[in-house]
Amino acid sequence: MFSKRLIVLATLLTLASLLATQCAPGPAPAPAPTQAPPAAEVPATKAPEATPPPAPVAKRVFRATFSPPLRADPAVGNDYVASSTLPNLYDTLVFPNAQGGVDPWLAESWDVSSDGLTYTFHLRKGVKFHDGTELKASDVVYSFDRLKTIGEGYAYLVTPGVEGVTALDDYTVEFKVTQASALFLPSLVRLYVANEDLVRQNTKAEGPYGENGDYGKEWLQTHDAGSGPYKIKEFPLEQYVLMEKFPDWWGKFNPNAPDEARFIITTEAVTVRSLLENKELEITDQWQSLEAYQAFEKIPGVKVIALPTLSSFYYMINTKKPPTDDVHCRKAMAYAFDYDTALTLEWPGTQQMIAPVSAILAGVDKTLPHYTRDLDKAKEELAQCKYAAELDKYPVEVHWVAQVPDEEKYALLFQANMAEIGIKVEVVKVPWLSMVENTSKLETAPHIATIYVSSDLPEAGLMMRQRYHSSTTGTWQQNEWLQDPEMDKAIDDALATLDQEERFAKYSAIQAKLIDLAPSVWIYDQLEKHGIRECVDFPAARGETSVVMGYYFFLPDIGVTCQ
Amino acid sequence: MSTLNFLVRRIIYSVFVLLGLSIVIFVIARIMPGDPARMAVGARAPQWVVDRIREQMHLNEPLPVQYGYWLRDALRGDFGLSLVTQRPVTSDIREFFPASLELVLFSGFLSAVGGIGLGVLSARYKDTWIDNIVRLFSYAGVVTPSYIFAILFVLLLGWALKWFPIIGRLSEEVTAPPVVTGLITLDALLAGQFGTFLDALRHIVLPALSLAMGAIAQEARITRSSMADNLSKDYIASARALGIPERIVMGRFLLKPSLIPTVSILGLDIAATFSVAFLVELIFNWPGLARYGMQSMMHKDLNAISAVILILGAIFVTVNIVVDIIVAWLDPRIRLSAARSA
Amino acid sequence: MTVPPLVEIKNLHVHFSVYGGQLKVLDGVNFVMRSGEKVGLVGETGCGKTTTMKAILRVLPMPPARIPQGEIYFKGRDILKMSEGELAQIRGRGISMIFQDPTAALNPVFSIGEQLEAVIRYSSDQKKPLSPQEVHQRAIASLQEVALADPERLLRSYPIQLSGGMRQRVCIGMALATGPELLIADEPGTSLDVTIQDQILRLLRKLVEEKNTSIILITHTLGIVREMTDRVYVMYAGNMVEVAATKELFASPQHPYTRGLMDAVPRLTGGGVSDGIPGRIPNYLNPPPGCRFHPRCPQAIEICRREKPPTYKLSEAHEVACFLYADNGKGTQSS
Amino acid sequence: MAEQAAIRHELAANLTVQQIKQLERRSRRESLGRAWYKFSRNPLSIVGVATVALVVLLAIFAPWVTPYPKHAGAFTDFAHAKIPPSLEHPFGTDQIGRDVLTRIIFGLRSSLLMGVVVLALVVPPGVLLGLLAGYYQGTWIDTVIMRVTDIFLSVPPLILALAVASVLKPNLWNGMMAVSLMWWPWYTRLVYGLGVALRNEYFVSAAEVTGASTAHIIFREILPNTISPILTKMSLDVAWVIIIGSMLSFVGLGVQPPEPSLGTMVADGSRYLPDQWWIAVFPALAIVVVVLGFNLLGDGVRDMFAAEEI
Repeated sequence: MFSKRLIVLATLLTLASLLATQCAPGPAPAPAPTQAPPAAEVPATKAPEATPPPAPVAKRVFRATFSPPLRADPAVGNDYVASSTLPNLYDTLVFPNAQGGVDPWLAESWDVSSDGLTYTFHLRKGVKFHDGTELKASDVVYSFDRLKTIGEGYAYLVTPGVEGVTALDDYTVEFKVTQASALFLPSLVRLYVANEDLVRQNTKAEGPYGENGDYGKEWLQTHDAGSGPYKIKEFPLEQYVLMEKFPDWWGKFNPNAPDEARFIITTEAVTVRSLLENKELEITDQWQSLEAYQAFEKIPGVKVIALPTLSSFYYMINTKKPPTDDVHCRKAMAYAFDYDTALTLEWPGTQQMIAPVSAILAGVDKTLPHYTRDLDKAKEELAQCKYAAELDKYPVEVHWVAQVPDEEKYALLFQANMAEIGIKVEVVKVPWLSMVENTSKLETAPHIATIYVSSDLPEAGLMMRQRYHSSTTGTWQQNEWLQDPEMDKAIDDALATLDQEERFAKYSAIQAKLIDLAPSVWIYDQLEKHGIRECVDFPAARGETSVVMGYYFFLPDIGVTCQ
Repeated sequence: MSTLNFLVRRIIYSVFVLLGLSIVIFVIARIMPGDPARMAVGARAPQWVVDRIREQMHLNEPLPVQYGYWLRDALRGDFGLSLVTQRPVTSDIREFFPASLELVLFSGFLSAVGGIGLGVLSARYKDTWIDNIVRLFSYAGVVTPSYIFAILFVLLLGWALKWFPIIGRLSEEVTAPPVVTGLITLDALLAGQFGTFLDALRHIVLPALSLAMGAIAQEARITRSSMADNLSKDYIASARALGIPERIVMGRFLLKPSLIPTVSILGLDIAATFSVAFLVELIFNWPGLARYGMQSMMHKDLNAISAVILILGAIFVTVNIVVDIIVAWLDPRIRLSAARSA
Repeated sequence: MTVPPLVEIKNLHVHFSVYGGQLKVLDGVNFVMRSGEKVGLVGETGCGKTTTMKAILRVLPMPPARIPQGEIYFKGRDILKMSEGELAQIRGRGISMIFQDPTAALNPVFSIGEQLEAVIRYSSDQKKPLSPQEVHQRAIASLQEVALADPERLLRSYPIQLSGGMRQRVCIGMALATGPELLIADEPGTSLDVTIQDQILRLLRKLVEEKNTSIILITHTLGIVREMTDRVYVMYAGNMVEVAATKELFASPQHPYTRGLMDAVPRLTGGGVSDGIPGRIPNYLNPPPGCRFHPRCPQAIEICRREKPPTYKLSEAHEVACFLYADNGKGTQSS
Repeated sequence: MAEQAAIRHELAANLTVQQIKQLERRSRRESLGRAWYKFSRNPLSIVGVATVALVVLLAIFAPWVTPYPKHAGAFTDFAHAKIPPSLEHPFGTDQIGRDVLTRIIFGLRSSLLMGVVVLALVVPPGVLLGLLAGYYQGTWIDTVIMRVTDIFLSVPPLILALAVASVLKPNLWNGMMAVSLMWWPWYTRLVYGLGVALRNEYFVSAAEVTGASTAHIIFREILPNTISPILTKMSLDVAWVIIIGSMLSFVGLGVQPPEPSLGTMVADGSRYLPDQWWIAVFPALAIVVVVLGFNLLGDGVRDMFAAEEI
């Protein structure tokens, strides 16, 4: 009796949910913004392009998938999804342009002292935070202090070398740096200006930051305190962030700019594909398999775009561990690797690296020679390697990152290629955090770590420092353990040169030296692929957007004309 | 009175078990390499921040004292900051727990209804084709890991047939109901939004079913065999012999005693579901505690790991107590003998 | 037109399917009784008494049990061919049964009240259902009838809270609460100690006589049979081996098995280790051919090993299935 | 109690230890024979045995029975990647051109290894602790062992195993260690329960009275009588361990590539769903079949030791 009742109940529930399925609202968003009528009342509109619904003014929605987790605190987030979200929520002093430089933004103009050590920014007046209060110079100071104290996110890029930040008046802020650097100004694109009062109101007294308590960290995790073109409407952690247009933004919106943007935090292959097919997604993430993108291309109304990135795929060779401490062994590897086959495993249009850093960075000398597959030369180099006679005693360990399954293909290709010249390679799959841990100590650092590294700014010198300067040994950004004082000096010197031409010439010299040292096998410059609906106007696809990570998703410039 | 006594003793004992568990967790967390203070504030925080947090975490004291502080904080619901989300672990858990709870409760509901329903069906039509189909299904359910079901459902019911949504807890055009319990289905009902309730229900079906399949199969097997066992008991023959109609015999006098083992196992299954859920939550993008725990494990986020394990332990122990109570309620033998011995 | 007997069993076979094969537990049982009769059924434990009685009520667990052959008539209608609905008319109000072990016969997870009231509710006329109050009143009355004090409290109790004697009384009360025409009492009180058993039997006897209920009394205890019954069936290994009026049987038992039983008075304990009959009940998987008693029979002759003995009528009321009487009586071969 | 003690003494006086032992041994041998009979009567158990035997044989002889043994290791053949099932590749090839069938058969090795090693690590200490606690019931030994057991049992084993596996270096052996660390309490509890009951059996009392050593009583008297439930649990647990192992490798905490593991194959292959379905579907099926085999076997073992029903 008891069970029969339960069964009846269950049947009813099942029927109810099936009923709901039948009448589920289609992809066309319901006109009412909130408190949508019960799902059952909305007529089925599964194929809107066949029978366009008489929807009056459809809300423009832009939905994208991203890889988790999203940390939206401007002093915490620094990965791809955070970098894509934060510029939409917060304004910065300067804004990166498509030419690799920066444009005025919150700062309408700035003065640089003749020694290059003092920058004075003149702020735009009347900029409103999302709560309606005005953005002042003190907010810039507070945001900088906050970033520096918390030390996460882009702090490593923005705060080193800055001696002090002061608000001269409500609309003037002064930065003092310890050393002239070509990188200081562009790095300010990562200083997101937050509303001091609002953050203070939402700061918990208890926390590690002394009188600043938790510095508003908990609150900022799911709220924004910015003045940017979009503001957070809903943010259920680990699911999605829903942003809506901030109509009082001072800047200019594309007339078709989305009213709402939803960044969905998942990269599950079937989910992404099914969302795209159901027209519930405007653009996919960049982490799908090659096969998935091929499948996306076949969906009507969807195309795949491949965009340049500041990221390249490196085989970082440990120069302190036998047998790869011998430059000839390293060169042998660089000559033996089959770059052409490797490129066939990637999206068409992907290019081999022709320099030690990505070819799209400003200041890269594209005229220098680069390594190509040449087995004779490889064998020649190998013969000169002091371990040539006893290679079996020195198996080379290649560690690839478990979270990026495609890396396995290259690792296995590398293994096969090296076998051809007699180098024994062992392939090891390593979770990302173990990779970070292993590369932090010379004893645990593998012979080769296969890692994608992205430059923070489109400047060759910055990437050279990130990759080959002694200051980054012991981080995952450099498994080479180059530790070459001359190299360090050359890089520092180049970066301190404010004159562009002079600076680029110095880059070229460093580049040549690196090619000669062969501390890495330079595989390819990464393209990021996205499946995108054709009704989305994506300026990045036309090369009109800065390549700095995240700015492809700067929403005010994106146009959505989807039904 | 003495039933209460039994309950109190049971709870006190459980508290001791949890205390023991907390020691195990604390030891694991502290013997791991790495500086907990540095971990709490991130790799690039200035040294003065690290020193301050070290002071706050009492890391300069001897281990037993540290444990004392840690336990005190844990009891007050303070597990420190999460490495991954940079928020207090407690806030994270408050955020993710309801989603898991909703999923597990729903899956428990499906297991109970489905498992008992199929078990009764199978026992009622023992050795007919219905029975055989149910038994076949039970085997399939027991031997297939939940993540395989999840992938299967996503592909078949979500992607190919498009019957159910496969991502998240609500459709995007549906506004979440005001948070009361954190269980969206319940909140929607409380707010009187029936449409939202149905939408939330449609979202929870596939993940809950993936989780429940194993339990349904298990429950069906146990119900079937315990009904089959009891069917040959004298009290059933007696009830029949004294003229009680068949439907009453089956639905009442056979079912109740037969459900006792099912309920015990069901309770354990539900408690265990919290931990098995991580892959399913991953696949369905379900923002639950298990996925959070998994993520913190991948990032060696010890504060979060400790909290999640302790909470799962507490749930496990609590569910066990609840199961004991339900079984005692179903079975006067246990109730009465426990009362007598207490 | 003669009145049909109350119960008549013809050539009943019951088999149990087990892993090893078929247990041939009943092997052509014949039995007949008239309305108002008090019949005893004796035999060792495991000889098929309970199985026969359960078969009458169709409460054998099937499977593993099955009835390949045989007929059971209650007032002229074949029970084995009845629909569930017809059967429901018979059970309870027509025939009710007191099970051997009161502990096993009471559902452990329901209170006495829940069980007793269900019995009363469903054995009353379904067209005029009793109100819950009436059901409750009758339940109390049934308990009072079996001399149980404080019936209100008892109704709320669970079987585990009662003593063995109380459970037995509850079972009797329950079986009589339906007002049956025929009561089958399977070894009432066997599990209790002797004095309580005595009280129970007295009670049963009193109630049966008051209500003039027909009864089949299964028992080991020959003393009880002598006191309470008019006629006795003796059963061995799935066959009725002898039947006679009680007095006659006790005065002159004919079948060697019956004689053995008499020698083993006063009590036959389970397992059949008695002075009178060496050996045990045979294995039902492969029962001995011919007369199933022959391996233990002190007087077995050649034919006993080969053929199953028919029933020989010694007098009007005295029949015996044994080749020793092939010459004395007119054998009515049973199929 | 006093009554029991009296019976024990009486028994011990009437039967010599040798006689008791003989009786016991004979009954054990008889019950084994009957057990096998019962086991073999259920066709599903036979299917289970056959499956398990087949799987074990395939795993052992993997290098000889697989069509492309080279594909089990590091091997790439991008020209033949993602070929759908065909005569040449019955289960197709994966994203880097390796034969899926070959990798499944090799993947059985680590699954089985996991099952066997975990049980080998878990059963002896678990059983020993259970025996000790059961023998010394009521003493501090019992208290300590069983309280610790309860603590471990208060958390679902999977979550602790994951936690331990995640802080260790991810590989097959650490995965096995982690699972083992969490599994022994189940055996301790099982054996403890049996031991408490057996402690009062006549043959234990008999041995005690005749002055047998503690070790003798624990290992020669109590242990043999706990074997059947232990065996039953073991054969069902193999299936569980294999599932948990597949979950560990699904999230990258188990077997490391290029060595094939069924869980990893499902996890990696699911990225190619639904178009290259064979890469994930066949390994998933393999898991199901292996687990089913052990379950059927386990059920058979349980039936074998179960009391005869009539």
